[in-house]
Amino acid sequence: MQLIHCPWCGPREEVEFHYGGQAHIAYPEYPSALSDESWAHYVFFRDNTKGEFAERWSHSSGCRRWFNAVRDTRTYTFLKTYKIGEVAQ
Amino acid sequence: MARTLQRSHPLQSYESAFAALPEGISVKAEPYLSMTDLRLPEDVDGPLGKALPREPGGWVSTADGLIVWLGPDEWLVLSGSRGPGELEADLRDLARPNQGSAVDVSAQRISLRVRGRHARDLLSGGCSIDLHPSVFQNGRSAQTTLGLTGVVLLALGADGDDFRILVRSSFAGYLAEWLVDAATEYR
Amino acid sequence: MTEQPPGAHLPEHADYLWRNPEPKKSYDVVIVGGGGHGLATAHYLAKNHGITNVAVLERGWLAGGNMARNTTLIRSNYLWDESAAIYEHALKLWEGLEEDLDYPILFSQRGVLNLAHTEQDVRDSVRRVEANKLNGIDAEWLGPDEVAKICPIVNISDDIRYPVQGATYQPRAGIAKHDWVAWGFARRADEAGIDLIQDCEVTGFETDGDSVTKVRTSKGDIAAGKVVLCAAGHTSVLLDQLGVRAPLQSHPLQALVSELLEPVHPTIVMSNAVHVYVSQAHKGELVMGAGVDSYNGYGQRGAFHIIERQMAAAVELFPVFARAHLLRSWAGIVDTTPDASAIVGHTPYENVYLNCGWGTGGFKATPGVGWCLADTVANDRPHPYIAPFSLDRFVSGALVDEHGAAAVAH
Amino acid sequence: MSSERVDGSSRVDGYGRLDRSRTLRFTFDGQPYTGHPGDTIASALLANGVVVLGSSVKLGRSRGISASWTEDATGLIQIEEPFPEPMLLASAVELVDGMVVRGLNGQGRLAEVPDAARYDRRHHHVDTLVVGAGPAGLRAALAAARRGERVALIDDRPEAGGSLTGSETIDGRSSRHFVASVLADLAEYPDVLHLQRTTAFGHYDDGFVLALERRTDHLPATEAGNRSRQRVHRIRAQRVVVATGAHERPIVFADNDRPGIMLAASARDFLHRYGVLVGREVVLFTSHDGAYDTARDLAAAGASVTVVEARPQGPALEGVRAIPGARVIPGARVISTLADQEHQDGRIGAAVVIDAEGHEFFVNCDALLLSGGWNPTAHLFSHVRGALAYDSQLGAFKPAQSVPGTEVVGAAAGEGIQPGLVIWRVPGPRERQFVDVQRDSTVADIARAVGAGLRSVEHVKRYTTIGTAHDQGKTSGMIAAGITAELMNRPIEELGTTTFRPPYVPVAFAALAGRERGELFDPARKTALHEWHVKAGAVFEDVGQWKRARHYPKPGEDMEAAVLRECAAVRTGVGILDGSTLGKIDVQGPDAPALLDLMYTNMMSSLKVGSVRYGVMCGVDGMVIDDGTVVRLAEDRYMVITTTGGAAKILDWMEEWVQTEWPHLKVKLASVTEQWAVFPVVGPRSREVIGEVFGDLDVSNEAFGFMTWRDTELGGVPVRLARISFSGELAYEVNVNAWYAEAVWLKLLEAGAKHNITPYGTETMHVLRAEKGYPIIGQDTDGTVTPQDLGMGWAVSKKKPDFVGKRSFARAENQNPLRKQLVGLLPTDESTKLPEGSQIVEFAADGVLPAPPVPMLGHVTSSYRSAALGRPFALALLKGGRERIGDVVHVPVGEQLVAAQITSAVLVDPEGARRDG
Ligand SMILES: Cc1cc2nc3c(=O)[nH]c(=O)nc-3n(C[C@H](O)[C@H](O)[C@H](O)COP(=O)(O)OP(=O)(O)OC[C@H]3O[C@@H](n4cnc5c(N)ncnc54)[C@H](O)[C@@H]3O)c2cc1C
Ligand SMILES: NC(=O)c1ccc[n+]([C@@H]2O[C@H](COP(=O)([O-])OP(=O)(O)OC[C@H]3O[C@@H](n4cnc5c(N)ncnc54)[C@H](O)[C@@H]3O)[C@@H](O)[C@H]2O)c1
Ligand SMILES: Cc1cc2nc3c(=O)[nH]c(=O)nc-3n(C[C@H](O)[C@H](O)[C@H](O)COP(=O)(O)O)c2cc1C
Ligand SMILES: [Zn+2]
Repeated sequence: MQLIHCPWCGPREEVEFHYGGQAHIAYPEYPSALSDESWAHYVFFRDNTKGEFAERWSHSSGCRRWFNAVRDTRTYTFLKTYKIGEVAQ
Repeated sequence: MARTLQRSHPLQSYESAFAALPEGISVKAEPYLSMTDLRLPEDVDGPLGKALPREPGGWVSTADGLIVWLGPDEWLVLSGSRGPGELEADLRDLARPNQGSAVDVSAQRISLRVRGRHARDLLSGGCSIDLHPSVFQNGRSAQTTLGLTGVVLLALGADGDDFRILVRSSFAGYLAEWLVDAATEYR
Repeated sequence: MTEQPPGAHLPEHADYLWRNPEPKKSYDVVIVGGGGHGLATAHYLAKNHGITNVAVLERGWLAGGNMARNTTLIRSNYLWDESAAIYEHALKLWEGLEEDLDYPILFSQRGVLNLAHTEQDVRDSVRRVEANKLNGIDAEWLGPDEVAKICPIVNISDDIRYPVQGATYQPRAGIAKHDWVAWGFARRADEAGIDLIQDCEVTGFETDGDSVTKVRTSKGDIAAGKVVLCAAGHTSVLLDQLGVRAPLQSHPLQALVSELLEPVHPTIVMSNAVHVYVSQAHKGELVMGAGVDSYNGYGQRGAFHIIERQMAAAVELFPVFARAHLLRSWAGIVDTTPDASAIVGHTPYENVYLNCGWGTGGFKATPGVGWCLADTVANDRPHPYIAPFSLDRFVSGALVDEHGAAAVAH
Repeated sequence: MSSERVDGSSRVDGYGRLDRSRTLRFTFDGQPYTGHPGDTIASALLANGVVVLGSSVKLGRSRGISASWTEDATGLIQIEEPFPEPMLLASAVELVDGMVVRGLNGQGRLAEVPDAARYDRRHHHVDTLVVGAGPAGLRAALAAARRGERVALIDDRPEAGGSLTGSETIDGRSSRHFVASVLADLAEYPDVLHLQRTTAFGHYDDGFVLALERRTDHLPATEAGNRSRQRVHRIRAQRVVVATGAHERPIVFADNDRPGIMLAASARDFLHRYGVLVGREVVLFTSHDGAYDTARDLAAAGASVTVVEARPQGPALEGVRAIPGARVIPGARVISTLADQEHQDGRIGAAVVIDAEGHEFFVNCDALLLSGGWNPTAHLFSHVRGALAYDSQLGAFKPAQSVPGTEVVGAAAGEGIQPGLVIWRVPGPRERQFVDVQRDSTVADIARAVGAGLRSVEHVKRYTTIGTAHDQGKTSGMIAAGITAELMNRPIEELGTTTFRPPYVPVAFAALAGRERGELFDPARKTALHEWHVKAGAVFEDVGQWKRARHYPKPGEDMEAAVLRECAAVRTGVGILDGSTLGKIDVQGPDAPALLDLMYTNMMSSLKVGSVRYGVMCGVDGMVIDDGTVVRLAEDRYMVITTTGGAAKILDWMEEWVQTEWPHLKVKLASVTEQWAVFPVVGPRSREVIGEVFGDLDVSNEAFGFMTWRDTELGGVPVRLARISFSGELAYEVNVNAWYAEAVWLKLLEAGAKHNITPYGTETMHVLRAEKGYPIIGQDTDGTVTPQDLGMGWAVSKKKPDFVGKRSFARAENQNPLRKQLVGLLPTDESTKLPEGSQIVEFAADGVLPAPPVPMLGHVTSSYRSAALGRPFALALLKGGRERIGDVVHVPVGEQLVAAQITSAVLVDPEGARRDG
């Protein structure tokens, strides 16, 4: 039951948000140039960090903006949320 | 072109249920409003840019309606006087050169007015944001959930007893049902 | 004094379960993770292959992970041949497990109903039932009236939001007493001379080329001929240390129980669309669960709105539950995969075996996967039932996708 | 204070806060009793001399009331009237007139009739939430209010004051005055919410506390009105003050489970709150000074009190010696109990005491009160991962660190609890020493667990079931840990405790469900024409959250007949469908073509303004996730149509790419699903209907070709028409602002009347599209199907360098010739309708299904009777299907094997001759 800080709307209940998994995974520039294995890693493999984890969220029931967050997966505490394109300090 | 077609409202059949609500709660379906979803880059300026509420969660009134902040580059523009197509066309002319967009969404949502001394209580039964008048006062808005549906909620007045709710038309029946049911408490 | 309620008299526990040995310097096989899967693997290594120089290393208390937390549903009515084969193998083992372990596990084959609420649910259900039958698995499609015959408290009326259109039924499905299952396996493994070592966290590995030589633990280094990873939700943490990637995401999965009630619920009911599943355990408590919390988490706890929604579903489907009480809620950490099927078998390290990704549904597989994994380790080739569940499938694309067409995965 | 026993009961005059002028009637186990407003069932039963309530779950031993509030482990009852509710605590249920109550033997019983009570929720936002209105909580709340904060103060008992009974003094005044004056002060602050009968049952992250308010059960039926029975308060607080007090701890000895054995402070509570003297001859067994108040007060109320004090000496001993009517036996212990001879129901008759010299003797008693110390009630602190540490002075675990946003005060923090001698149990026969009295778990059970090799309290809990009952070990948890540590010879701080988990007290399922029941369980989405469909007698189908008209049966028609009629009407005349649920997304901006080229497998940038194109979308894994038409409205504007079920998902999916992956693309998306009502007018006569309604428009094939669209107007309202066909027939899709949905629909029906225009539902739509081999995503696909599998290789661009999913098509598995492909199936008997979902196997020449496992070739995804074909047909996903056209396979249906021939998926009008009319 986290209170998640949307970078625009401010703190809102977790139920207003949609989880988007690991952040900062770029779509490969030339997918066709990738081996089957590298492609599979892009499609299916994500880090599963125990600890601080950069991930994407969308304020789906609010402003509909995607943003990034750093959250501790042990405690679920949000350490930071930041807009797409920004970097977590 | 004179309009000869009749409009029909998704909550037509709720008129009597709304009328029979207990004292302290009033719910009214508001008349048809033209609405356009306006997108402009965050940094856009110019006359339109200046008229837009910039702060997240705000709305302002305009000569013929109001403008609600929906996102950092998104607004809902409501007009009581311009027709849906006209409003979209006007705004699209402004948006296009700025690489923005304007989409007629007049029938996408309907507007309800919820008022009365129990109004805030009633809404806090299904809305998780802080509706206290010190926080959510005239000029504030929020896109959030009410019961199990998404809404755009506008605070009117200073006393925390006057709200406008914009809800997707297909969910309007659910929301009406939800409000009427919530009001049972005050009967 | 009054007559005692049904379920009040459960069998007694054994007076002896296991030793608490200090780890030896070296073992032929080191199993990381003392949950159901690790313990079952140990048992079958000893029983089927005579391999007993084995240690099971458990970071906390034995079977205190998902094994202690799961809602104990056992069934084999999965859609795809690959899944049906391993789960049915497991179910057959369950049917003889009490004898094999010489320990009461309260395996009760009371049947499972998977409710269908929409036309698409019905199609998917029939598809699964027909596939089950062709795979030799007991399965039936039942209409709403037949559902009510088996479980009279299900609301089959038309005036609910998502009326019950029917259900699949697997009569041989059931529940078992999770802790006792673990203890039964542990006791047998201990009896065979296998060392069960608790409070012993594996913190890293020593490698030599493409084999692991030692595991590093909170109780010192332990040399290992072969290493079997059975760490469920924590598998990624271990794989990270080996530099191996697997497509796993660990999520909280919650469950809850009511107080003890007189028998009201004779079977197991699962509903995908109205999202809840329920059985009544032997003592009389209703045991319930739903889906995972959305985000990754290692916290063994989840958010309450998930439980509220599940309670709404429960009361909708079982109106008599209105005044049952939520007594306790808790969560486990389940490791999910992109195709909702497990990952079992070899790793890039020649002597490291992987068993993970069982997500929300691996309890029922416990004896089956233990059996096949022991066979795989002993013979160093994938047992045919686990071969389809290799890590490679994510590269080749030969997924075993149990998402779309199958029921909730518990 | 002098006091008289009220005749025939244990009620004493001059005590309690009951309205004794009024009498309430109730029955317990069939016997009529009376009580007063303010009573709990426990106090009323005790007042009537009812001591035995039920029996224990495993051993069938008698059970009574062991505490005056929710820490009671044994006083379980079943309410039968006013409405059946299982397993409540007699101590925590307020008495109302007419109640029917019975005792329990360990299991509750659910009602057989539906619960008509209402339950609801409220959200609150406060600066400070104080849980517990004892002295600590009252002070905290008042301080916060005075700072000008928004405050909530909640407490689970009917009255504020917590452990204060009124007989003690605070700041020189009677504590009752103190409570009243704080409450009066608080009432002056508009932003203070004060709720009694409200239990905080769970504490979650970021200051989120859930609390259950019991609102009506204590009221006579006439006063409850329309108030919800129970309410879940969801409180977000900047700061949570846990002021929940402490639970008294018993001491374990043989036969410590008898009715009449009770926590000491509870006996005091029964006296001061309810005027009930729990015994005339009372033994109090304690090891700390804190329990002496009980001795003093009970003696003053007329009981004879024997204090069995475990400590051999201490300064307070003199104090207790001075209590008139009390005697003290220092350095002594209760080692077991004897049953009362007269009642023969297992209740206490005597305590067996061993004194400092080792002499054993009986002390007759009708109540044995225990106090081994106090355990801070730290549940709400633990819920948010607050660590507890063992305090050897208290013999209890208490909050050990600070958790941001949470403060623990008062007895919950261990404050004000007087230290004493910590004893968990006295020596004696372990199998008769109960630790969890509700679960019948004894010291012997713990010993067996330890002997079996268990070394963790968690294992001991699961082996013995201690702490898993209704009370969740509120009083037994600590002694279980203490005794386990003793038996293992390990320090208790190393062993720790088991985990506290929500809820703090049991909460009814219905309370958590709140108003999300029946119609409000999940929103039903309705189109603008919903009321019309209802009036037309439509049978509805749930598609996602939408209610869609499935068919419109005429009197006497079943679905099959209705659908055959509707299908025939469309293929021979004209039909009309409400297709408004289709997802619609407005895509605008100079990069709109570029975005759609990336999202769709086929090329959308080359689509001409004025035209429409069918498209398929895949996930990155190359599997089809949605399909639909794309309308090019302008160079920089498209309308994307998605499936009904896919609408929200696809908008999110596209937004995700735009916002996170390609933010440089100048393109904006907006949902217009409800903006547009959509009515396909379909069939050979559709041109005439459309031509008549939209007289200004040239609807000829030359002027208005297939897969193009035109803007027009009707009655002053703009209307967009598109030549799109999902049936293979000549068809016009009418799109209009949903305000005018009904008006336009009625115009179309009016104009169509002479052609017998037939409204048709989703079922007919499905048949018509299946006859043409058009798949429904989600029905004919299941997340494992590629466009190529569907025979839509033509919709996969070879020219585009990339689009989402493209790379996955090159994976090994996608080249597998045995991938399942969409084909048609015609049952060779021309009469069997294959059930959807049926599996397909190889043709068995002998007509007998081989023994399992039987290899499966695929399954039937769609199956209908066709009016056009005059026979049933099906679509199927079949291994290597397209190579096998012409083969005959078998489909097991019930006990039969039905032969079916594999055909192309397109069965009606394969040349496409009909679409232009
Ligand atoms: C709430 C819930 C309900 C469920 N319901 C069902 C159901 O109804 N039916 C069903 O079939 N399945 C169900 N499951 C899933 C099932 O519980 C799991 O799939 C299964 O238990 C996983 O295997 P396991 O028993 O070996 O895992 P676990 O019991 O989790 O064992 C893994 C062990 O590894 C240990 N470990 C981790 N890291 C290390 C390390 N570094 N060193 C040493 N030890 C380590 C852990 O402490 C743990 O004890 C449910 C799960 C949950 C959480
Ligand atoms: N003599 C002793 O050894 C001893 C022992 C314990 C306490 N005390 C004294 O008793 C007083 C305790 O005062 P206090 O204010 O800390 O506690 P308290 O026991 O007076 O008040 C706590 C209140 O919180 C309520 N409560 C508990 N859990 C709740 C929940 N989850 N939701 C809602 N309400 C809940 C309780 O029912 C009670 O009304 C102090 O004066 C202390 O010195 C003395
Ligand atoms: C099938 C099953 C039945 C359970 N029944 C009870 C029960 O009757 N009472 C109880 O307090 N806990 C019950 N539990 C929950 C455990 O007490 C405990 O919460 C769970 O094992 C997780 O451990 P944790 O809460 O210590 O993290 C049950 C758990 C399972 C898996
Ligand atoms: Zn936002």
